[in-house]
Amino acid sequence: MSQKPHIDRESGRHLFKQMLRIRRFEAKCAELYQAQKIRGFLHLYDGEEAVALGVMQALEDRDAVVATYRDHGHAIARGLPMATLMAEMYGKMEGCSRGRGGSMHFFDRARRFYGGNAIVGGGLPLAIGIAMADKQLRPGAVTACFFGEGAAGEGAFHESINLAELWDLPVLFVCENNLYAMGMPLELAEAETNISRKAAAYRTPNEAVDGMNPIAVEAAARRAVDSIRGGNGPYFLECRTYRFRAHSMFDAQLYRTREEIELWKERDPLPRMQKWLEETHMLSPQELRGIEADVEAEIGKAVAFAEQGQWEKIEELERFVLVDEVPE
Amino acid sequence: MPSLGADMESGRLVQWLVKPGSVVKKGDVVAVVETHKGAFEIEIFEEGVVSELCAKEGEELPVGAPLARLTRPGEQSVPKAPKAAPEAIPVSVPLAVEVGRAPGTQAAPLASFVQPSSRPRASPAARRRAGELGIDLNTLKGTGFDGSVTLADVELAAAGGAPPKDPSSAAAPATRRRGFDPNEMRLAIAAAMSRSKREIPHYYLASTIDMSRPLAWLESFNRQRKPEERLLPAALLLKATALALREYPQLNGFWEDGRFRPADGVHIGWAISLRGGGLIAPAIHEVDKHSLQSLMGALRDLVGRARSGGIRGSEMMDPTFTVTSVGDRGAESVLGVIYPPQVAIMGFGRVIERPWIVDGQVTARSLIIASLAADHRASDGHLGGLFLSAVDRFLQEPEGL
Amino acid sequence: MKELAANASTNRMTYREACRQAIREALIDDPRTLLMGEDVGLYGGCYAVSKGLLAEFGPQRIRDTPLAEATFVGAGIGAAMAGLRPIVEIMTCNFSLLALDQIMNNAATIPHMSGGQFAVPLVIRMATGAGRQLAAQHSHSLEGWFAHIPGLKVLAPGTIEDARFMLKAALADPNPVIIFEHIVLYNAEGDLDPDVTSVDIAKARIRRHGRDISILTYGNSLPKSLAAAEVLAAEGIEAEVVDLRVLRPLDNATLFESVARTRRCIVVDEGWKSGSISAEIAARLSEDQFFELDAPIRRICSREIPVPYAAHMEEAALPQTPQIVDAARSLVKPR
Amino acid sequence: MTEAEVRQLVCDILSDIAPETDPAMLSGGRDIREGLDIDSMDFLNFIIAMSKRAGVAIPEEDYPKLFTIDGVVAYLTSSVQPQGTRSS
Repeated sequence: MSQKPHIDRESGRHLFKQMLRIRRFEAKCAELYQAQKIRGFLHLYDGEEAVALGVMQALEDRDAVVATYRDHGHAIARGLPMATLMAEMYGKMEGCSRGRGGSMHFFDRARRFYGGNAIVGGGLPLAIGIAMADKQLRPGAVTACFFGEGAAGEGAFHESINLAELWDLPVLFVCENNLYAMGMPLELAEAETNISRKAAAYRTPNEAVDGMNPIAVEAAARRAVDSIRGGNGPYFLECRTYRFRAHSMFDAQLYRTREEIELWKERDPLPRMQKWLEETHMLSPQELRGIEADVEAEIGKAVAFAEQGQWEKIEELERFVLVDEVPE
Repeated sequence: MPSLGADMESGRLVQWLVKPGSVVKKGDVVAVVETHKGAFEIEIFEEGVVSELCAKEGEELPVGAPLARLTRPGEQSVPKAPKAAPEAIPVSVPLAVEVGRAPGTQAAPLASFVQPSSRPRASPAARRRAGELGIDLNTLKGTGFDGSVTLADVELAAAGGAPPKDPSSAAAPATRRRGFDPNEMRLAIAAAMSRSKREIPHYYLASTIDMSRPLAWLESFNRQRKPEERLLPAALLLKATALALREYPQLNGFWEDGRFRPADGVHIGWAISLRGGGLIAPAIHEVDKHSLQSLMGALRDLVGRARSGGIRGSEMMDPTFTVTSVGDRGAESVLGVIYPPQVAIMGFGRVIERPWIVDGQVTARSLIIASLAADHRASDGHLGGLFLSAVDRFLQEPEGL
Repeated sequence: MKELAANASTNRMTYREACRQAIREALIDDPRTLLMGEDVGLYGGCYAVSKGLLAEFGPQRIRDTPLAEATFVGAGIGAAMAGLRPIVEIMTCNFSLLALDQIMNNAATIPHMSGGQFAVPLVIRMATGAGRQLAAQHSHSLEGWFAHIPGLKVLAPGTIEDARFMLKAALADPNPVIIFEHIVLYNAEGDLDPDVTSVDIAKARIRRHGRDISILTYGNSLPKSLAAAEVLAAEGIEAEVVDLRVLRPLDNATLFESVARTRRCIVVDEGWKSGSISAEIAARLSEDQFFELDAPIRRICSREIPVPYAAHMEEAALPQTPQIVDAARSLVKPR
Repeated sequence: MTEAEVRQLVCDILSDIAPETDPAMLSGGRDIREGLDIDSMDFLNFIIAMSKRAGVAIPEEDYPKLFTIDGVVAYLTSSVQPQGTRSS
């Protein structure tokens, strides 16, 4: 169990840069939301970046991803271009869902990204089906299914883990346990607050991991994926994490204290990673500035791309309600 | 007792079509009143429940005398209302179509949600077809669902074969008369025309209009069409007059209280002479807005109803101008007498064939003499002349009518 | 080895057998197809539609699921998105409510919301309707509810032929298709035209021609309407019976053409009247065909009650032939 | 259509158009427009009804042939015969 991943200069800086991309991208989203460029619900991932990133590190192109409505981090870590994500939030045709989904519904067929799903627990059954298909059509492929701890209250959570285990399906269940289902604290919602134990009840291999540490998450995810690819059926990974920002943009956070947030911020993966890289001389101040400049430039381009994007014609409103063929 | 004309002083209630407890809506026909001009259906302009019938059938009453009392929606019924009223309210039975329906004909049970309606009950298909043909649904007896007029009823009527709504059917007492009493009418015409000649300083103008072009157009128009779609010259004359009136609104209106009041629409009274003597001039509404074909339909309908006595009181009250046309067997010209309080009347003579000079050549042409009699208090001869020219101008472009 | 020869020689079969043959054919034709649902395997299907298929196709193709409608329907959706062509059976449509979230929020939504990147070529079969004394929780007709949802196609086979061939067309369709099989029809028996090997899932069908009134119906109300037409014919009223077949998208053209011709119409629908497919049809007719109508549109629907158990009560709750006859009479020959 | 049927039809239609009159009293050669005081509008209604009920097309130029009942009889018995009645 102690297969500590080897972090070299390159992979360390890669992890840091990816988390920074997510963090800075979302800071921009918050700004653009207040400037009314982005509308609808906007759920930010600040604090949880290590989860998406660590899991995606363990996945391959052939694998599938089912995300939640807090899907910016999943999409960026999965490699969806920032520009198409920003365009999506602008509601532009160049967006990754043609401007039809917005922040909560990023889709990308090419990257097997099966959508941000805005029904809590709604993505788990989909993951079961994708894994069924993969088992027959793409042996070895894994479906990573993200959901929050709030999903544990839904019947679909239990039904899905049971079915995956029952049918030996290649599903990686990733529970992003950030302690609050919107404003509902875990201990007020669940009689058993140890989520991974629920998976154990279905005999599914499971593990709880520090979701504030990308290296730990990646290590756990690799163990999980190896197990799944080894034909051992599903795997349940509980990542204990915390979101620093409110649930969505319009949330007064009455349900938790500032002190609690500050306490968790001490475990913020970004400064910790940066500090560690600097201390181990894997990141010079100049390199840091370079990374930051790269990220800012990428975000700038994404915003410009979104600004220049086209609005879908209203005549297209009914297009794809029914489709003419199954896309290949 | 409503006033149906300036010259009406009293009327005799012939028949009640409602009874205490009847629910009535604006536009419902509630009674038949006989006047010196004949029998008229009396419409109601309020809604509510009839609480008391003040007049008895056969009673003669002065204009203004109450015929019935009405309780408005939400009001308490007056104490005199018969006790049986509540269960007598036939919510599912529209008052307007009760006429002509056999007693005991029951509304089908499915119809229980149908609200009373002032309109004749007719299916949408029938309504559309009747509109196209210019047939008044009031004149038809429905054979369809819940006594409604169906498409087949309309088409049968258009073919001339429909039994019109029969006033002497079992539902209506035999005493009810729908025709015009020639003696009464003579008196009415005498009163109105005397008043006209006494009060109105008429001036008269006449122009001869070359009808060759409009008639040729009419012939080719009619050639491609079935009889029921064909036009008569009257439709052209009427429409041209209406369009000219739009240009000269000073002739379209009323002289009242010492001043001219323009009308708010071009509602032309069309003079219809009745067999056995007499004349009525009920209104065709918004003539300027009709197409020629719908105007033709309206004309046919109006003449048909004038023959059968189905003219509504309001139609007699509405004209804002009158046209009299002698038709194809009349005199060469006619100079009308204005129907007060209107301020003008247009007269068209018979179409005559006469030598006429066109481009310096004498040729045979079809001519019509158009005349205008107008109230000199409201307008002057110059304007009248311009109006006649306008009528001519519109007639020369029949395709634009 | 797996051939349709077993029953191909005889053209007479029950609706149930037709459904089974349709599934067999699909499983033989396409290795991506599987049947999944509660008791479809060992038990042979609640209504015995899939009896014998487990033995023939094995547990990978005939999958018994736990009692977890949300998940096995959702799994069908995911599997369809990822390349399979699943047939999901929901035992009876009342259980479909447990899967409604998946059907509405995922199956019907994702193709459009993903900008056309993903399709959901899934078929969901469910048993529907009343008439077997199954009481209030097993006697629903929820076709109208599903027909409300953009992104779905909703089919209602009312004949042996449609039961036999609609599935093939549904599986060939790239969209999620729901097939409602009426429980009373499963035992209905009829002859298949040997020349017919497929049906469309786009058009309504005129099952009986007539000039006086159009009876628009589907499912188990179809035989009731045809019976009513027989009675009416004896009285000189020629009723046209139109089988809707496809409840979403509705085939306006066929319905409008029929009603514009007969000018009178009755909609017979086993669903409740309020907010039903019959309401939708009546509304469309009055919106678009108002001036063609020669009589008010009538609807014969189930009484607005939870369907009771006792036979006489259940019968009284459902549309029946005499009501259709009476309504037609009142519209065509009012006196 | 027999002559008697045509005469009956003409009388029926005229009775509808001019209810106050008795067309049966009219001699066959009399101009019905004068005899019954029929104006052009009434006459058109007469043509419409005649055309529909006898199922014949009556072009406008034929109107003068229909000014008398005898004329109508001659017109219809000749034109109806080859054309046949229109079934509804």
